[in-house]
Amino acid sequence: MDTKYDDCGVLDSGTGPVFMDPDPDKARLFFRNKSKKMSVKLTSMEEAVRANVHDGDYLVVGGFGSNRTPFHAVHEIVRQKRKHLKFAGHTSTHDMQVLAAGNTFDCIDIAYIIGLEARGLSKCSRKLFEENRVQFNEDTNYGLAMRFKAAAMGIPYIPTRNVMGTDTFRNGCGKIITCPFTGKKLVAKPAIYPDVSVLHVHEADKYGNARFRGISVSDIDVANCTKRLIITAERIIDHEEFRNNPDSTMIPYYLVDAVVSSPWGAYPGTMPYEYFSDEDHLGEWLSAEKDPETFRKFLDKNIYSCKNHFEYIEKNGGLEKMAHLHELEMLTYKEDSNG
Amino acid sequence: MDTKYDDCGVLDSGTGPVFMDPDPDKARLFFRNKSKKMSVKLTSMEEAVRANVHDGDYLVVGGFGSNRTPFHAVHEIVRQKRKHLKFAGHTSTHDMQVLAAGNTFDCIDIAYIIGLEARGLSKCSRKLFEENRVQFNEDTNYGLAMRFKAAAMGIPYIPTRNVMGTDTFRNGCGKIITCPFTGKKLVAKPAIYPDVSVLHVHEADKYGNARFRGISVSDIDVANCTKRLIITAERIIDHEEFRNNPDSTMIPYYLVDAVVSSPWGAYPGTMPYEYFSDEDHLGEWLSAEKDPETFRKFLDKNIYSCKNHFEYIEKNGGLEKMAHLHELEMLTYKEDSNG
Amino acid sequence: MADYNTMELMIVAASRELENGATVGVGTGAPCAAAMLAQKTHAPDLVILFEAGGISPQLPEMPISVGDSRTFYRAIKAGGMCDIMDACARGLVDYTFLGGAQIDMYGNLNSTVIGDYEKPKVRLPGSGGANDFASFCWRTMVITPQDKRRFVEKLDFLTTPGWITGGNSRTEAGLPEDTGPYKIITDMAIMGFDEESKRMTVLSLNPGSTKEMVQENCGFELLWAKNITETPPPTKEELRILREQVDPKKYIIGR
Amino acid sequence: MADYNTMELMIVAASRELENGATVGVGTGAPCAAAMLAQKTHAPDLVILFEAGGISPQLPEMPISVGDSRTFYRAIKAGGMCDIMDACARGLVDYTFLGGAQIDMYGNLNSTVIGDYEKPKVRLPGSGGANDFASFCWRTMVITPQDKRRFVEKLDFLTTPGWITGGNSRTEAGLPEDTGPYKIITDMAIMGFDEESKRMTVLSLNPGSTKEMVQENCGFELLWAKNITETPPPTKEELRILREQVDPKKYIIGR
Repeated sequence: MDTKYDDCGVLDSGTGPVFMDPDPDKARLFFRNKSKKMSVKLTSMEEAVRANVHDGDYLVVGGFGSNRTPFHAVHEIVRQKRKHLKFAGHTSTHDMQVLAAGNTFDCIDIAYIIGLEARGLSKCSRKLFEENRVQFNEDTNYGLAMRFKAAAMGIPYIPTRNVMGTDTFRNGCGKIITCPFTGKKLVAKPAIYPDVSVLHVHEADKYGNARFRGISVSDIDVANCTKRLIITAERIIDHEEFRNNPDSTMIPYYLVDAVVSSPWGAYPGTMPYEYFSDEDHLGEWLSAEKDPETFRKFLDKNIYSCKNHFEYIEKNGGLEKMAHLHELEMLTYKEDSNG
Repeated sequence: MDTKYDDCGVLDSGTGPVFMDPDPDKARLFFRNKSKKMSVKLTSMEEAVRANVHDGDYLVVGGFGSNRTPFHAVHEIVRQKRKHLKFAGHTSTHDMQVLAAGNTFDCIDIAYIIGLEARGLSKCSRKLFEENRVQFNEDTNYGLAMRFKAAAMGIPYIPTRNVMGTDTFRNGCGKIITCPFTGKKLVAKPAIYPDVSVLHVHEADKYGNARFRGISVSDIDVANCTKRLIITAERIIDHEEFRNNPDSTMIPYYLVDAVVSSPWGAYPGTMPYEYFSDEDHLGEWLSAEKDPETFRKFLDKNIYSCKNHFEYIEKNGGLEKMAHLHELEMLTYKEDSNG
Repeated sequence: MADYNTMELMIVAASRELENGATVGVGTGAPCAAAMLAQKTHAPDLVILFEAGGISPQLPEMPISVGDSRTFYRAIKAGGMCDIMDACARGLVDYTFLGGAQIDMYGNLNSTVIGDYEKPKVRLPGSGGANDFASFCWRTMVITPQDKRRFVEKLDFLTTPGWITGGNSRTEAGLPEDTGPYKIITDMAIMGFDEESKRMTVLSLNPGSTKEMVQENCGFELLWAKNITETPPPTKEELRILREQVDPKKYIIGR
Repeated sequence: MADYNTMELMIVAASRELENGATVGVGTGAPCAAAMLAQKTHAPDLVILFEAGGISPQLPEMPISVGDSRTFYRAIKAGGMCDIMDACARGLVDYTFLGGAQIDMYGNLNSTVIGDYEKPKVRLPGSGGANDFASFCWRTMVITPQDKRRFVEKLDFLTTPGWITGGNSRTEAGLPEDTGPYKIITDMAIMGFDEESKRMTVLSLNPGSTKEMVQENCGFELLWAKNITETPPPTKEELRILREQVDPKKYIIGR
C-alpha cells in the first residue's frame, strides 16, 4: 500500500496509513464473483455476523452518531468477540464506544470518534489512544464520505478541496495534486472498499431490498462500496412492496449478503419516526465506564449475558421504555400527563 | 480555457473544446450571491424562459431521451428564438430535434444526439453537423453525467475509467492522468456549471421544492450544478406536502429560479405514471423533416403559431389523445376494446 | 427453408450467452429481446439494467426507449444513470450488448460518424452510453447484421472500445482489467476473439452459412477457430416464447 | 448585575451575525441555539443545515445530535451528508459555527488532541465535519469561552483551518478562495481578523469586560480595532425568545 507515484504531479503527501487497497481492479474482481441472484438472505443476527464479519475485517457501521445505527448488530459483534477489526470512525459515537468496550478493533480511520456529541466523551474509547493500542489515520466526515463515494464509483480516488494546510491533512493519507484544468491544488483521497458494513433500515424484504426514512448520511455510498453488506431491519416486508413501488427502493438486493429482522435494532439510539434515543441509558453507559469493575459488570449485564437484543431492552425498561421513547420521538410526550 | 498544466502529470489530452469554465471558485462566487430566500417563484413559461434562458447560455434539458423531458419549455425556448446556446447533448433525442429546428444552439457537448433511439435519425439535426454549423466536443452519457457531478461537488474534475484508447477520448476534452495511489491511468473530465437547466417534475410547490417519480437519470446532479434552474411541474402542490414529508423532496427550493405549472409538459414524450409518448406525432415529426417546406409548415403549426402548450396538444388530439396516452402508460389500453 | 428468420436466430443465440444470475446492461431492440428471452427461458434470475436507471424490471413489453416506463416496471429499483454506470464501473455487470455502424477486427465500434469527423458524410448519434458500458462491463457482445460496409478494416471513428489495436493495448490504454469484447453475433456466424492477438475469430457458422460467405461479407481477414461448429438453431420453445411473449407485435423480429 | 449570563450573551451576539436569507451550517449546542434565535427574531428565512443531512428544518426543540430527527423535522429536505457538504463546497453556505479545545491567533482550531499526537494526554473526537465546514463555508465563526488554555500561541494540533499562518497562506494552501474565519465570540469579547495579517483583532468588549481581562485570558497577543465598542447586550425580547422558545429546558443557557 506504500506505492508512490510522486512523478505524477504529487505536491505533498499525508503520513497517515492507507488501511484498504484503493485499487478498483481488485475490487472489481471481488464484485464480479459476488452472486447477484435474488436468493433468500433472511437469517439470524448471530448467523449474519458469524458469516460476514471476520477478524481483521474493515467494518463500517451505518447511520450518524447514534441515529439509525445498527446497535443490535454492534452488540452481536462484541458478543462474538471479533478482534483486530479496522473501523471507520465516521460520525461514530456510541457504536465506537461499544466496539471499543469489546476491544474489537485495532486500526481506525478517524473522522469523529470517542465523543457522544453533547453527551460527553467515552473514557474507554479515549484509553485506546492514550495507551497507544490502535493504529490510526486522521480524516474528516466528508473526507471519509468521499472515500466511500470513490469506491462506490469504481475509481481509486476523488479530489476534494478541504483539509489543505492542516495537521488533519498531514496525519491523513491524502495527497495534494494539481488540477490539470485549473492549476488549483486538490487533495486526492483514496477509495475505501470496506470488507463488511452494517446498515439499519426501516423496511427490507427477505432478498435484501431495503428502504429507510429520514436522512441518508453516507449510507447509500456505503451500501455500494462495501464488499459484504448486512441489512438489519425494523420490519421485514413483502417483496411485492418493492416491485409495486420501485421508486422507494434505496438498496437493491444484489448488494446485500444478509438480512436480519431487528425490531428496535437501533436502540439505544434514535430510529427516525419510530423511537428516540434512550438518554438515561446512554448516560449510565458513560458513567459506568469510569470504574473498570463497574463497567465489567455493566457490559456483562447489557451485552455478554444477553441472549439477544430483546433481553437487552427488557433489562433497560422493555416495552414501557420503548413506548415512552416512541412518544419522545413523535413529540407527543407531555411531561405533565405521562411518565 | 486553454490553460495547460502538463507539468502536473498529464499523459495525454483530448482535442475537444471545453465550453464552460470548470473553475469552482468562479462558480462559488455565483452561488454565494444567489438568493436562498424562500420566495414565491411561480411564474408563466414565457416569463421563466425570458428571465432565465439568454442567448449564448449553456443549456441542460432534463430527463432521458423523450422521457420526463420538459418539452413545454423547449418549445417556448424556440418560440422566443433563443440563439447561440451551448447545448448538453446528454441522452438528447426529440429535445435536440426541436432545438435544432429552431437553430437555437451552435455549440454542443455530444453524448447522444441526432437519434430518437429506435425511431430513427433527425435529418434536421444531422444537417447541423454535415453542414458544419456547430462546434462540438465528443463525450459519453456517463462522461457528461460525471462532469455535472464534479460541478455539483464543487470540484474542477472527476477521474473516470472510460473512453481511454478511443477517438471519443481523442475528440473530447478529457485528460489522461496517473492515479497517485495506484499508478493507473484515469481520464480527468472537467466540471460543467451550466448557465441554465430545465427539469420537468411531477410535483413542485410555489417556492421550487420539487419531486418526481421513476428514474432520476442525472437530474439531481444537474439541479445541483446549474447556475439557474427552471422547474416545470405537472402539478403545483401545497408547500406543506414537503414540510410533512421531507424525505420526499428531491430538489430543494434554493436551487430553483422559476417554477412553472406545466400539465402535460413532457408531451409528446413520456411522463412516468402519467402518459406515454405520442409515437404517431413523433413519427410525423421525423417525416416532416424530410421536406423543408413541409417542415416549415409543420413547425409553424406546432410551435410558432401556438400561444401555449395546450394549443399544441389540442392540435394533436387534445384531451382524448392524452386520455389514450394515459392508458398506454398505465398498460390499461386494450387494442380490442378501445380506440 | 428454416422456420425462423435471421433476427430470430441472432436473438436466440444472444440469449443463450446469458447464464442465470448474470447481470447485463442493454439498450432497446434486439439486445433487450435477447435479455427478455433469456429471462423467460433458462435465466429467470438474469438482472437487466438500463443505463437511464431502470434496475431489473419485469418488462411487460418491449420498451421503445432506454428510459421509458417499461424499463422500471415492477423493477427492483428506479434509480439514476449513476446507479447503473457506477455499478458497471465497480465490476458488478457481466455483459453488455452493443451495436454500431462499423466494427473492426478488434471489436471496436463506430457509432459517431461516416466519413470525415470534421466534415462528416453522415453524422451519427455518438457514444451514448455505449463507450461507458463497453469500458466497464466485463464482456461486450454485439448483435449485428454482417456485410462489408459494416465489418471494416479501418473504422471512420473509434467510438467504443473493443480490444483497441489488439494484444494488451486495451489494458495499456487504461481501461479496467480483463474487460473486452466477447462475442459478435451476426446473421451469418458467431465470432469470438483470439486470446493473444485479440483478432475476431469465427467460432460457429449459422445454419445455411458457409465460410466463404462469412469471409466475403467481412472487410477484414477473419481468423477461424480450430473446430468450427454450426450455431444451434432456435428451438421451438424459444421461438414460441420469443414470438408470443417477448415481441408479439414483431417490432424487432418482424423486420 | 446583568440579568443575563455570558452564554446567553454569546448566543445573542452570534444570532445577530446571521442576516435574513443567509445559510448556516451548525452543530448542536450554542451554535444551534444562535441559529434558532436568529430565525425567531430578525432572520425568519435563515437556512439551517446539519451535516448529517437535515436541510432547513422547523426545529421543534434543541436537537441533542446533529443527526437526530429534530434536525429534519418539517424540513425542506431530509438529505444526506453529501447534499450538505457538496452545497458547502459549491459555495452555497455563508456561515458555519465551530468550537474547539484550542484556538490560535489565526482562528485555527484544535479538536483532535491535547499533548503529543502519537502519545496523547487527551485524545479528542477529531475533525468530524468541522474541517469540512471551515474549508468550504464562506465565513467561519466560533462561540467559545475564553481562557489561556484555550486561546494558545501554538495549537497542539491544527484540526480545522483558520487563516493557517496568516497573510495569503490559506489560499496558498489550496483552500477555496475568500473563505476563512470571520468572528470569534467569547464570554469576554467579539474578535474579527486583521485584513492583512489575518491576526485575531478585538472588535468589541462584552459588558463588564476590560481590555486587560481580554488580553490576560488569551495566550497570544491580540490586535485591537481602532474603535473598540461595547458588545450590545441582549434585548429583553431576545432573552424572552431564547429562554421561552429556543431553550426552555435550559440545556445550553442553563450552564
